[in-house]
Amino acid sequence: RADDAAPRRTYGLSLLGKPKLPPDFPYFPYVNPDAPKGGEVALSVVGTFDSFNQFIVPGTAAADLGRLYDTLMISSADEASTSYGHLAKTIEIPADKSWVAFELRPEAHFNDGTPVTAEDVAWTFNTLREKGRPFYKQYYADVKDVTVEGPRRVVFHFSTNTNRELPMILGEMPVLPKHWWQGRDFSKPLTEPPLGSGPYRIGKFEFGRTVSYQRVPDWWAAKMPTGIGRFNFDVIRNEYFRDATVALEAFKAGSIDFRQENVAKQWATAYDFPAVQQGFVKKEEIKHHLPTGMQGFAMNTRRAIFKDPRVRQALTWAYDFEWANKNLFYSAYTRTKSYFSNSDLASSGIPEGDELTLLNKYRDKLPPELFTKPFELPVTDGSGNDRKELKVALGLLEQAGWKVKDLKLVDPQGNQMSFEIVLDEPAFERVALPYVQNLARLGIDAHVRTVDPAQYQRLMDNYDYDMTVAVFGESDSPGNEQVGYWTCGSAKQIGGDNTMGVCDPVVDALVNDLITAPSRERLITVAHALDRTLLWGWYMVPHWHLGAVRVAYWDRFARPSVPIRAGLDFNTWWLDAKKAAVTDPQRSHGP
Amino acid sequence: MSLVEVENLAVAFGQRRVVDGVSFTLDRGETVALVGESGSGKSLTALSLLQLLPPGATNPAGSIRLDGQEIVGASQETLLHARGQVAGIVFQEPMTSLNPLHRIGRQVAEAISLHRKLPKAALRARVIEVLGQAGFADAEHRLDAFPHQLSGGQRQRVMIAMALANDPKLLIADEPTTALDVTIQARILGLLAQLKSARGLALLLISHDLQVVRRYADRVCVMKDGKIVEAGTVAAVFANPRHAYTKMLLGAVPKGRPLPVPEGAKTLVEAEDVHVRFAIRRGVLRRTVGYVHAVNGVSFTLREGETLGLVGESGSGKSTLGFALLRLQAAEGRIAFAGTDLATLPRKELRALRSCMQVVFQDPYGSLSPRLSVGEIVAEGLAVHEPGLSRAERNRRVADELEEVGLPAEMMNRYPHEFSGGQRQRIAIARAMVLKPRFVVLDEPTSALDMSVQAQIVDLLRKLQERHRLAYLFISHDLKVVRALAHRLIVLRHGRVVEEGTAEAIFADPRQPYTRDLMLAAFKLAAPAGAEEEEADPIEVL
Amino acid sequence: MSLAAALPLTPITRRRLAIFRAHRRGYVSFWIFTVLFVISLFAEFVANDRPLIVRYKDHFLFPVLVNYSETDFGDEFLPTEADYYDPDLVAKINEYGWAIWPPIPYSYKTVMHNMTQPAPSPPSWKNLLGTDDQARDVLARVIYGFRLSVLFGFTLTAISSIIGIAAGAVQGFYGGLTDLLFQRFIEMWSGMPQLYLLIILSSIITPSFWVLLIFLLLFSWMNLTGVVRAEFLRGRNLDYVRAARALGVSDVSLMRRHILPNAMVATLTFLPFTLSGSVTILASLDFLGFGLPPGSPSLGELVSQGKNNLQAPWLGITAFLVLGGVLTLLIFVGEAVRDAFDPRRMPKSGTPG
Amino acid sequence: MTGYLLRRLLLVIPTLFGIIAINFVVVQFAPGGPVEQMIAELKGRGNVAGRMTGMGGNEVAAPSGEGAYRGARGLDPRIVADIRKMFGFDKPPLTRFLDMLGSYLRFDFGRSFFRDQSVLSLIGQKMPVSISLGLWSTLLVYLISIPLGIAKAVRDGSRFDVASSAVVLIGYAIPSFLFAILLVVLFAGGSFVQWFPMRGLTSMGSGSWPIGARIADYLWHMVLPTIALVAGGFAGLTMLTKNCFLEEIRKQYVVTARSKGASENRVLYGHVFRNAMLLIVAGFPAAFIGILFTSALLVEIVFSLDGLGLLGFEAAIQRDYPVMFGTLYIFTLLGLIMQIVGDLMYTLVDPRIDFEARR
Ligand SMILES: Nc1ncnc2c1ncn2[C@@H]1O[C@H](COP(=O)(O)OP(=O)(O)OP(=O)(O)O)[C@@H](O)[C@H]1O
Ligand SMILES: Nc1ncnc2c1ncn2[C@@H]1O[C@H](COP(=O)(O)OP(=O)(O)OP(=O)(O)O)[C@@H](O)[C@H]1O
Ligand SMILES: [Mg+2]
Ligand SMILES: [Mg+2]
Repeated sequence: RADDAAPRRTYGLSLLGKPKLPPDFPYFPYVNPDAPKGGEVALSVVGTFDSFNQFIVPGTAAADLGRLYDTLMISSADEASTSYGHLAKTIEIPADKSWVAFELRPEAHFNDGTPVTAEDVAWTFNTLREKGRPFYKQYYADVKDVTVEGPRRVVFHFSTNTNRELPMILGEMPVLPKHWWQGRDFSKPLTEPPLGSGPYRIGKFEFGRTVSYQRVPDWWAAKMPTGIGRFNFDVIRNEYFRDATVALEAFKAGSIDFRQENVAKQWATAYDFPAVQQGFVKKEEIKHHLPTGMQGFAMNTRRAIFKDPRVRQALTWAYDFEWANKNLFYSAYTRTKSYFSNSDLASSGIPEGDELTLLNKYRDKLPPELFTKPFELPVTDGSGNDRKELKVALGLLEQAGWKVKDLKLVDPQGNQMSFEIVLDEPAFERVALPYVQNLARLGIDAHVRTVDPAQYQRLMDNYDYDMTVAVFGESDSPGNEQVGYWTCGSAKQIGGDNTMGVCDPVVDALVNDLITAPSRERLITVAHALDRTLLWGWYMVPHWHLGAVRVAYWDRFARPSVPIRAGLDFNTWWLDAKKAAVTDPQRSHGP
Repeated sequence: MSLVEVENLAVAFGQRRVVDGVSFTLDRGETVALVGESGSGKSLTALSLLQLLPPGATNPAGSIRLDGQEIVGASQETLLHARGQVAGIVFQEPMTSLNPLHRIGRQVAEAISLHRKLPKAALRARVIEVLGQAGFADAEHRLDAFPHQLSGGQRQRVMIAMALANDPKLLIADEPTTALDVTIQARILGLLAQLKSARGLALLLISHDLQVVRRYADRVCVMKDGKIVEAGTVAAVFANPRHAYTKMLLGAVPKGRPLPVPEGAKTLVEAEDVHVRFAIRRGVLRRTVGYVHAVNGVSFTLREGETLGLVGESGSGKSTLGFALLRLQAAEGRIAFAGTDLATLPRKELRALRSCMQVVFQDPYGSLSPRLSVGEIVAEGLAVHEPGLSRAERNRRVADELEEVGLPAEMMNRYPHEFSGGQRQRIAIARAMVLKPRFVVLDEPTSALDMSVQAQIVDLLRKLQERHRLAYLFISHDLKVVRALAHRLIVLRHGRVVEEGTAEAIFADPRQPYTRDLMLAAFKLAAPAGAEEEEADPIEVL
Repeated sequence: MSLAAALPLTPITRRRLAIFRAHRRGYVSFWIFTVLFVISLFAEFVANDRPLIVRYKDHFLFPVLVNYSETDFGDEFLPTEADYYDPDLVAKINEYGWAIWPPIPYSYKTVMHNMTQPAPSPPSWKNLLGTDDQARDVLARVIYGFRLSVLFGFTLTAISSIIGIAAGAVQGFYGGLTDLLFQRFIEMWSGMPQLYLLIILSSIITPSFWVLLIFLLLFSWMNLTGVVRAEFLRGRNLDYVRAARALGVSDVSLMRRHILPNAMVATLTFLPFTLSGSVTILASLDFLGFGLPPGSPSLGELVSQGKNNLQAPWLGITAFLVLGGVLTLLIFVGEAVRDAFDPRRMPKSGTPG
Repeated sequence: MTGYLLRRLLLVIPTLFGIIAINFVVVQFAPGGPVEQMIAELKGRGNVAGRMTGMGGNEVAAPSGEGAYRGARGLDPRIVADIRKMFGFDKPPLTRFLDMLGSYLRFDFGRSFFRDQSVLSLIGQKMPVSISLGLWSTLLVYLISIPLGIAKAVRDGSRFDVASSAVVLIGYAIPSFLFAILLVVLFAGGSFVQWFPMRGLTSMGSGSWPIGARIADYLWHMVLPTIALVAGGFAGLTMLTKNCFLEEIRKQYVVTARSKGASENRVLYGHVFRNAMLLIVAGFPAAFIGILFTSALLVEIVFSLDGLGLLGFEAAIQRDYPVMFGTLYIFTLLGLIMQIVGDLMYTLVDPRIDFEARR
């Protein structure tokens, strides 16, 4: 990192240090620069659409409208938290990080030929903030204002200098043509194809049913490093279905080319139709290296019964992941053992080195085992008979003052331990109910309740639940969101993200260290420490994650052979005419 | 070859044969009368001719040849041809036999159009013609009426019109004139006689009115317990009955005169200027376009132990008046029972009072709940008004009452539809009488009864009157029965009282021409020698 | 049913019974249904994960009826309720005695251990109807679900029919202002946002059997009122009603004894449908997440599992067969009942007539 | 009668008001409103149709791509306030209610919270689907069930009766969504034959086809959804028809009709029909409304048809109040009017029926 006072000009940004690619990279290393252009692919979307304006609340926007626009920067599919200038030729950040300036490429033009200007950028930013979804207001909250300093130079001034991601967040912003929107109302759903500068424009469409993205032949960035080898299909057609099962049927029938699957049961059972057996449909699990964060049963520590970490640990012990994985998930998943799973931010073993030094500061406030034992979750034999684990759990509960009386687990006052697991979708019932059975063996009276989204939100906002399934998404560069996730402040804020109500001075301090970490190394160290502290707090009964994307597709495509971090970037695929000639006759056409 | 040849016919319900070994023939232009005891199987024999037996009934034996065709077990086609085309039939209970939801014009028209295609106008003309023949004076205005808007006699005439509409070769008429006043009865029988001679219409006439039989039939078959016990020409049988039952039947006539009303009997029922109007509605919105003034300013009083005979032509408002008296029909005017004004009486008290005033409906079939057994039906009033009775006691009372009207007590467990017309009528009487009321409206209570039973019922009524000082409002076309029971008479026409007085006086010397015609027709059964043209029904158009 | 002959029945009742019996299909259906229902009433003894009787160290234990602690069988076990499904415990029992198990050794909530295949697993000797997607035995769930659903359905149908018929009868019989106002009330009542009420309700209390029953009762009674009202509007004009009125019969028994029996067509027709409908209502509530608490053995849940697991057709087929079977049996029974009360039916006396 | 009708029509107004008011009040108490829904959606949790469409099956959180969680924080109260304002929730409930009533009087039903379309135009858009489904299925159900029911009544207890009972009951017992999906799998999916289209009302681009082809195309699209919708509909009506006929068929007037020489069919259709049909015919308007507006939800989802069923369901779950109340208003109004029509039909079918009070 440059520490000199002069603003740093660069072609790319990385939150992890330096971008891997040199300034003059010819194209992304994970693309095939000679990929043939052409062909049509059909994808399925479950849902509907009635608008082409994805930036506002009203209307249901079509999926993948991002293809219509270019952003100031493009993030690399193979590097974490790294973006390269796309519309922006250079990015400029001063040492005090109080602003960012983008210098636009002169070649960049909208698909009607008008150049992309700084005006457009500023207009887009202001419009999104004023008329866009409330999300943008929040997202761009730390930007004080934007100034246009020339036809191609635009500067965003920040109101804080602790928000490290801000330049990248801004870099992700699509740039809309101000001139086209003049005379159109941005706050209304759009029913005509909008103008963009991106690789695709909207072709044929019918609301609620289908929309085709047509490749722009003279896309300005077609020969740019960020454009070469990508966006190879002439037409990408999104077909809309209301029902997921029917969408799958459409895929089987061959009217859809490609789909991702996210249910293990489906993956294991639904893809053995004749075309798969004959090899016309390929079924692949492509490994990825994206952080998978943490998902699990979150215990609301605002509730008296969950105050004691030993109780929380006992409840963790009562969950039989191995049985569930084997019997419910076709052994598809990996147990999550870190809040930063599937990334180098995940802690392991026992604290050492810098991390130990850091943690030593809080030694008296942390459980002693944290320093001596690696964090482990129970591993059962998957048979479903886990008396061993349950006995451990019972031991912990007894330490915490609970005891078994009349076959029930009671506190000293004689009240049975009893709580509710609130779910917002029935899919988790099959996970929660066997857990409830296990809890019953401990004499605990737990029950499951599934509610609708709005009601769930209400419960979440008011922290009115005992246990629920929570998901904490993580990126490679954790930042301010951590404040919302785990700090005392957020625990009290109505409508916050601190589901478990974590309120621990150590965590608070570590979070603070994390977001102000001066370097990647430091960040990793702090993240390990934070991870460990959270894990040893037993706030959640961790679930599982999947380090791969599951895709199935009709065998008519080719893709670069280099494995990438994201696992899959469909934009780099192309149509393999030879394979298509074999496969296509096997499919039916057009639903 | 005769038109109808019935041989050894049997009708059975399951194993029980109710008609057994009946044989007779009927030639073209001939009238055969079927007479006999109520419940002897006359109706079932008649129904067998067209294979219209109720479900559950079969013809386990015998053969019926109609116009040369075997009917028992015949194909659907043969039957369709036979019904309506070869033979028309008038059912015993016309009030329940019409389709309640079709206008009468349509029902008659259908009888024709099923067998002949006629242009619309011609069809309409023909319908009006047959209805006119059947005694509807203003047939044109009544085409649009629904059955429930007609009086009992009017409905019976619709039935007759329907049966005759298609000029059948054979008419099966099951008590065709029971609800008709004597003048119209005479007219219709005259018409039949005329058709008989003009077209050779054959007539199977079932009737309990021996006078009618004697006058119109050529031959007669006497039935008892499902068998024909005697058959022969009318002259022979009537002159020289051989079977004991026939003798008894011929001898049975409602005899005697009403007992004098005791001195100082209290007034029980008072009616003062009673009016009943029915709205005539038209169109989808059913707007009221006029009124039928069914009862128009009738007043009378009735004392305990007295019988008031109510006579008058069919459709003159008799039944309606009867309903109005019991507050079963909204009416204007004062109606008092034992001094209490019924119109203002609260519902609850009225209900209590009902045990004292009873009614026997003109249409007994329609007035019996189809899903209750006869025992339940008769016991119902007891359950309401004498809740203290034990079940056994109640059963005994019901059984006794049934015996009184001539029905065996074990019939208690049957449903109403399992009876003959006359039996049903007696059930209706039993239902009313079991309550020991003080006032009874009897609307044609003997219309379906054979002479012997009729006499029995008349005796019963008189006995009850004597014993309990009952007051009767007796509605009937059968003036002989009226004479046997009524102390005083009211003659109704178009809803108005045209004559009123003691029965003796009126029978002896009717003053109004209308009454005189009635008497004449009743006691001489003269042919309608140019009987005066009927006036239009009393329709006031708003 | 020779018992019937012994009872002091009126001849009419005896006649009705005879007709009912003569309706072979209905009569057989009636018995099948009754037997199934009675079996399901004793579901705990038919399908359970606890033995009926255990002989252990010279003691008799009755786990179906009594909750024993695992430590009763040895100190190495947990002090909480015994899990007889646990192989160690079973081994221990077998070592020191014996156990008699119900024919289906799983309860509706027993989660299968040691499955050879992930859930939902297809029918096998171990699980005759396979397992559902939560690794529970489908047959056991069907038995319990049948009981729950039938009880729920019967109660709901019975009560809502009574209320609905009464309401429709009053409207149709009295007509006029009564009808006018009552109808408006029904319109408003049925215009209540049921889904929201349910959401509100479920945010206050956890929906349970009784809560849902009462809630559904509040609205389901209206299904019948319309038709009953129509039949009463017609029936009140009939002659025999007038005749009964002339007898001084009270309004209530006029409605009950005279009009109602003749106005029962629609009601009798709809009863089986209402009943099986209430099972599916439970299913759709489950869909929305407002049904019985998750885990309850409702047939409704089986239906939704069938939909969510098309790859496991035994779920959908079982649900369909059970629902269809119940419906068919009830409809046949209904036909026999209708025949029995049809005055025009003759009891077939021995030989055919 | 006219007076009665007038009274009925006038009573529609307070009834409608009552229903709207009750709904408005109840909705105030519902936990979670459009604001929560919006927030849930912002947090990626708002997929309302998920439960119905089988999309709710995500058992593992998707890996976070770049950016999704970057800087995500609990929603700023200011933003929540903005959302409230956007939906008009900054005003007190009474004001909102009065505003709503005011605009309803002007037949202005407002705009959807989430779609920025007027409620009327939304309903208008969904109409073709609902009318299509409702019309065809109602027609089919009535045209098949009634003759079938009559035939069953005539042959009561015969083998035909039992077999046809079994068939309609099977149709009824198959859960409709399962059946719909089965149809797709069998007749439009990848595993068996593909005779029918799997979604939509018409083919893409059929707008430019000749009219004959368009009609054929439309009918071709209607086949599966109609079958799916109709399969369960036969049982009730068939049984009702059968039982109503059985009830009537032994009455005396039937014998009269037979005695005239009317053929069996004529007796059944010309005489018994009208007597037996009181319930069936009179129930028709309500049944049609029912099929139109409620029961098609799952079939709409499976066949990707955008109809009123889906609209209503989504609006309710999404707490899209303007759509909810707008549709409620319109449908209730229609329902109330249909009720009057139904009552009128009673008197048309059976002239003995009136609505006067009985003493
Ligand atoms: N549906 C039925 N079920 C059982 N028995 C019946 C049925 N219909 C009639 N009966 C019996 O059959 C016998 C003959 O009945 P039918 O109607 O022929 O008598 P009827 O001679 O016409 O008498 P009436 O002069 O009273 O009309 C009666 O005893 C009656 O009780
Ligand atoms: N509901 C009604 N609507 C219209 N008109 C009716 C209605 N009921 C009866 N009427 C008419 O009122 C008149 C009187 O009928 P009512 O039944 O009292 O006659 P009746 O004297 O008993 O005749 P019958 O001797 O034929 O039984 C008839 O003209 C009839 O058509
Ligand atoms: Mg007779
Ligand atoms: Mg009369």
